[in-house]
Amino acid sequence: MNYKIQDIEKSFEGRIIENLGNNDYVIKINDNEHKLKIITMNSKGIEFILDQKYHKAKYLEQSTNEMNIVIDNVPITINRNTHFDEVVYKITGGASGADAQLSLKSQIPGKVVSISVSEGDSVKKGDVVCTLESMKMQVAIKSHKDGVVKTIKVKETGTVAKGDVVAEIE
Amino acid sequence: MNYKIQDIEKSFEGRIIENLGNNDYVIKINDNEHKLKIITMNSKGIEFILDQKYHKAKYLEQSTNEMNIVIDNVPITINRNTHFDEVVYKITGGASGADAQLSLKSQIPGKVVSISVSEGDSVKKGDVVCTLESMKMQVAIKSHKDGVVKTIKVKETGTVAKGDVVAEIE
Amino acid sequence: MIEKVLIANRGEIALRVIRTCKRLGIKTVAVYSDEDYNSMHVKQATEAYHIGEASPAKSYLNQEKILEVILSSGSDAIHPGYGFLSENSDFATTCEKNNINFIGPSGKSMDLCGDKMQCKAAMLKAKVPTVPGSPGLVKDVNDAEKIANDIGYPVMLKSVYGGGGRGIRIVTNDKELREGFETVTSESISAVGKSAIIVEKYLEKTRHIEYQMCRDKHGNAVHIFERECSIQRRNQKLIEQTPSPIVDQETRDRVGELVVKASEAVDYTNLGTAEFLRADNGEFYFIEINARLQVEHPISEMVSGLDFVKLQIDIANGEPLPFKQKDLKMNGYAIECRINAEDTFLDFAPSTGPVPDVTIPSGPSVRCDTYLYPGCTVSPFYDSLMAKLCTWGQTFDESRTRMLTALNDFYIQGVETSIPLYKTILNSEEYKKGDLSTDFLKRHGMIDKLTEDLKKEKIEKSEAAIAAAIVHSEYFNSRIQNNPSSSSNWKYKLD
Amino acid sequence: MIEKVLIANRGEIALRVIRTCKRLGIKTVAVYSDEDYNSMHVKQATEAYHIGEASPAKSYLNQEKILEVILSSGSDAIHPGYGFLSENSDFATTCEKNNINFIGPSGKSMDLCGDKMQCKAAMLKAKVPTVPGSPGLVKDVNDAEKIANDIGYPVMLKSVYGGGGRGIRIVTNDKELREGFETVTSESISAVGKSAIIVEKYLEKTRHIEYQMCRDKHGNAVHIFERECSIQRRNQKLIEQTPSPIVDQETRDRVGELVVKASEAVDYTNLGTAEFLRADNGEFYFIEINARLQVEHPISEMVSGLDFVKLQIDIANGEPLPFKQKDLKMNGYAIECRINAEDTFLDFAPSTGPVPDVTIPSGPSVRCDTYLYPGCTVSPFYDSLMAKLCTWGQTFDESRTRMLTALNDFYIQGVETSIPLYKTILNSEEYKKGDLSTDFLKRHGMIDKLTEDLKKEKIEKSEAAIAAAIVHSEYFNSRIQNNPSSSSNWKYKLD
Repeated sequence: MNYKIQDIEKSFEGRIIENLGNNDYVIKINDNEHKLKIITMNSKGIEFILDQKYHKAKYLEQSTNEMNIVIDNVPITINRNTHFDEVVYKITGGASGADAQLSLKSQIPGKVVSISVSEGDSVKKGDVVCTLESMKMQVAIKSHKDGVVKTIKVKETGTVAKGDVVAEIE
Repeated sequence: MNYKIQDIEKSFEGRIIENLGNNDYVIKINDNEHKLKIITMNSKGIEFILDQKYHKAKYLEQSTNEMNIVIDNVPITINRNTHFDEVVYKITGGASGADAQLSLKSQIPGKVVSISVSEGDSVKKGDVVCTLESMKMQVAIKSHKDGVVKTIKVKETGTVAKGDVVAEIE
Repeated sequence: MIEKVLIANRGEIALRVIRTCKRLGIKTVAVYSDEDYNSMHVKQATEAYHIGEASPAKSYLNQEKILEVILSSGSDAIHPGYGFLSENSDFATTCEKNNINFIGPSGKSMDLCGDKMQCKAAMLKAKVPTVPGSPGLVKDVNDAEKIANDIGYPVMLKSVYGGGGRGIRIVTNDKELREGFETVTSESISAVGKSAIIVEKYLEKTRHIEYQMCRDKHGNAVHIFERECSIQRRNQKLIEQTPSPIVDQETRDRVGELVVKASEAVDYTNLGTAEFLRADNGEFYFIEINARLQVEHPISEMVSGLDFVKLQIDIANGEPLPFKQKDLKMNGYAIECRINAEDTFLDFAPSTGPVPDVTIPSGPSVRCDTYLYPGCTVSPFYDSLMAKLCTWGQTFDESRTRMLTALNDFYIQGVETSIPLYKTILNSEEYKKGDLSTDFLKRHGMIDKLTEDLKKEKIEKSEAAIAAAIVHSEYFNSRIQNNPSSSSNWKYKLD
Repeated sequence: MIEKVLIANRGEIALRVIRTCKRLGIKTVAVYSDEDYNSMHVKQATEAYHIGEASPAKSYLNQEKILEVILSSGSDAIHPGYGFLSENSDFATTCEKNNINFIGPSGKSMDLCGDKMQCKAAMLKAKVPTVPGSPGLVKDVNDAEKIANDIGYPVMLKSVYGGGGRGIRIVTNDKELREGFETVTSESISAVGKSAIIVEKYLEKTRHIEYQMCRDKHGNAVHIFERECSIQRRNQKLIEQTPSPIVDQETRDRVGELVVKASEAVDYTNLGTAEFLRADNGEFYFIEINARLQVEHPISEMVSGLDFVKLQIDIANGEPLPFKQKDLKMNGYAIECRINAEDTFLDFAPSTGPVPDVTIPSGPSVRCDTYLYPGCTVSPFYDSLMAKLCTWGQTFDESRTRMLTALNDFYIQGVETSIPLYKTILNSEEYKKGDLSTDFLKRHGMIDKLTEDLKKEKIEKSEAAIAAAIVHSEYFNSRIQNNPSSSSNWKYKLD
């Protein structure tokens, strides 16, 4: 299997090459073999010793191609596939690929305080589409690209959850 | 239902008398009514507010008549029955009823270092029957009553778990 | 003598007050909104009363309801914490009238502290330096221009009805001043229907340094040293420390004497904070008094050895201070990091939701005041402060390295936090050197440094992450797809 | 300079050493037995190596294996913790020969400290008072009788090959002495094939007071104050505190000077402890030196502000002490409770097994050194100390009440603990007054008091317990019995 870590250039080819019994395995990552001892494991996480070093990982959400894990308190997004060319992956800050998207999503939950655009308006990347209030703060949701506002999906005084679509911009 | 707390003389008659909805209940213990709000509950424990006071209980082992709970970090054994006369309950320190028992049980786990009696020996209450080692300490297991050693259930260098029968004394 | 205290607050500060009361054998009464029935302060108090809906206006700011609970629960005192009703002089006065011991200054003194203009006037009278500027509201644009020329440009035009950066202009000459005056006036009128402008010297590269005030009901007053709180975002403090790296003993004593004067000038009783701006030339200017226990009080507790909540209760009980200024000695160095639920990369936008798992750091000279526990929720209704992580050391570097270790141990699942930013800051040369100012983050490019650090951390953990992914792929994926892994003889049993 | 330390220990002390190393940027190497692969010290160290079976002889005492790991891991130093190999002078010498920095005294000094007879002789030479008695082994019963009459009855006859209460007789006159001499001789011969008897003054109502010794490789020596450890069971310490309630500054200085002499007398380097018996008449008698970091070191850290593990490493690196005696000032009061896995009512018998749930107390001036975590196991192979709970206060009572609050918060599911006993002790008037002695528990009937306290606690919690039982009975029982509860319209949903 091939793996890629978000924000890191290098890609990794990795697999288990031997089961030594007693929860000890040999794994190969790129050209190097490592000793892996599993301490505990279930579908939510794993504790293991890699070579001589203890690690603890939590498995968060995952799809076929992408998995979010927290390793030793560090959150990491891993993309996996048998052939990497097929996968389009995100960069933190969300520039690449975002332009192609129709939906403007809110990255925070909150109450809609005001809406700054109307359907049919032209907007530029970075223009304020609406303002949310959360934890006594006002936060502006800004357009992710240049375009025309196709639909607005929220109402004033309504509430928005994290990841909800605020507007569609063509 | 009738309840009795180990080591306390008083017995309690208690039941739920009203469900107010929204996880609020009215319960009656002896002659007094109390407001009970359940915060969370499952088979392992409960968090609730009784009148105006928060409590957290864990349900440990239980049989039909006896339940062990830990309430606000205090371990308590409760006996329950519809009619209390039927229940024989233990006192901490284990005096009452213990004389009638055949089995001498170990209250600690450990390795058998030495056995001080043979089958057929007469023993008095408090005589050392065998010695266990645990956590670098030697602990004597003493006879719980006067009697004759019927059988010895352990061997030197063998291990004993908590609650294991060490010997039977008639 | 106070025997039962209602705590009109929530979160970590409610827990802080409960902790000391418990130790002193004082009963505590918690209040809670719909959002908080499962919160720690409800669980730890002697009694807990529900007071209303999630929105602060309908619960923690509901004076009538809180007063009702004080009376029905038989509480003889109230501790307001910080925020909510803590600096509401009407509420303090109501408590006084109802014979309830309000643990804080009198309503009258609070009133004076809350009115920035009156307070500034009182300080000028007491010879406590304030930021140079108009003694009060300016009459018109000509008056403003005259003052600006007296104190020298750049100056700040500020509408007293503004706040949070609105209704403020920085101007550097007469022309800009005349234009700015127009703008600020019209902004203020359009926002609140009236305008009232003051002029103040604009200071660059300032440090925020504050002093712990302490005065009993008999007029005995001391200061309990300074705290430097220069590292901020949007005028909100992120990291505080004591002592300040630029305050020597001579300065500490000299400004400390001003602080005592300030507390006398407003007849302040109980604990409070006198905030100063320290200009780059070394001058200290009084800004305002925070008439309550401060968020960052633990670091002052650490270097003074005092329990401030006990001190507050003792003062409220009318006891005289058990020490004089000369008895107070600063011991060691302390740092506080405010662990906020916010996304540094989204311009510090709030991050809320369930926290399924949390690991609270601990250890020698580590203190973490927090309401977090595994399974709790960070609510969008209240502020973003989840925890205050404080460390002490005999040297600054001991305190700093203890903080770094503690930050590394701190894990909060489910929300974004300011922890990674603090690791970057505490590791930076600029922080180590004490090169602080209120624009620290921007001036030293901390967000860019953070981005780099996060990438480095990912590279460091990449092999372990891939190992965890391999196990997951080979075992769980094969299971999900009902297609046994081909590349390995995988036999680990699920638990 | 030490860059990588192997920690030849487990449990809380291994974690303690790792914590300081982490902060200082020193790499750590953990070792673990079969029993410990899931232990905290394995998880926290930079690297971890398996060294053998659960039994200490086959792992933590296996000198060859540990030496092998030191070399293969590239460690340049070893920290022995306490127990296991910490006072094994052969091992210390082996490390020296292999150019491995043993963090502790030299093998030679350790050897001298370990030989009680030689150590006592060295102390007499240095004019450090020891318990009156024979200067060495007594020649015969007549010699013993002569000495007993010189020092006055009661005296103790002690076989140097005994230990743990065996081979000891207390005698009050010549007749008892002659009988006792026979018995001790024959006991010793039957046990170890030889006999060697010493005579010592028997002291009643003694206090155990010890001093923290500290001496660098350049001969600079200080003491870091005393600790009183009188509350014991079976000669093992349960609760320690500093300062001792009966040590005033004059006494502290006077005995402290003896401690410095003692460390010089045995050419001690690094941190160690000089133990004294304090007789009821106020005399201090040296007993022995513990040539290692002590279990109860955290309370001395709290009142001195020092990090003892850092100090140990600095001394091992050959650095001179960064302070002189006059620089060290005692600040406040600290108490330690040793949280043991034991059943007070079964004569402190060990209690072992899985710990499914645990709540570690925290808060201002609370420190808990522990290897516990939810889901861990208390192993029967190692000692019963699960946690060291320490609190600091500006006054003794502040420290004591903080400890009580912390003990109340401490919950360990699955094993019996000494926590309830400590709550009884800390609440007792005898403890508050400082009326301490090594027979404290017996003299003040603490176990009976504990029984009463537990009963009171149960009565206090009875209504809440019944409420929890009612819910359980009405919901879960009905479910188990497939017989819906009749007395209530129960609708709570299981989660």
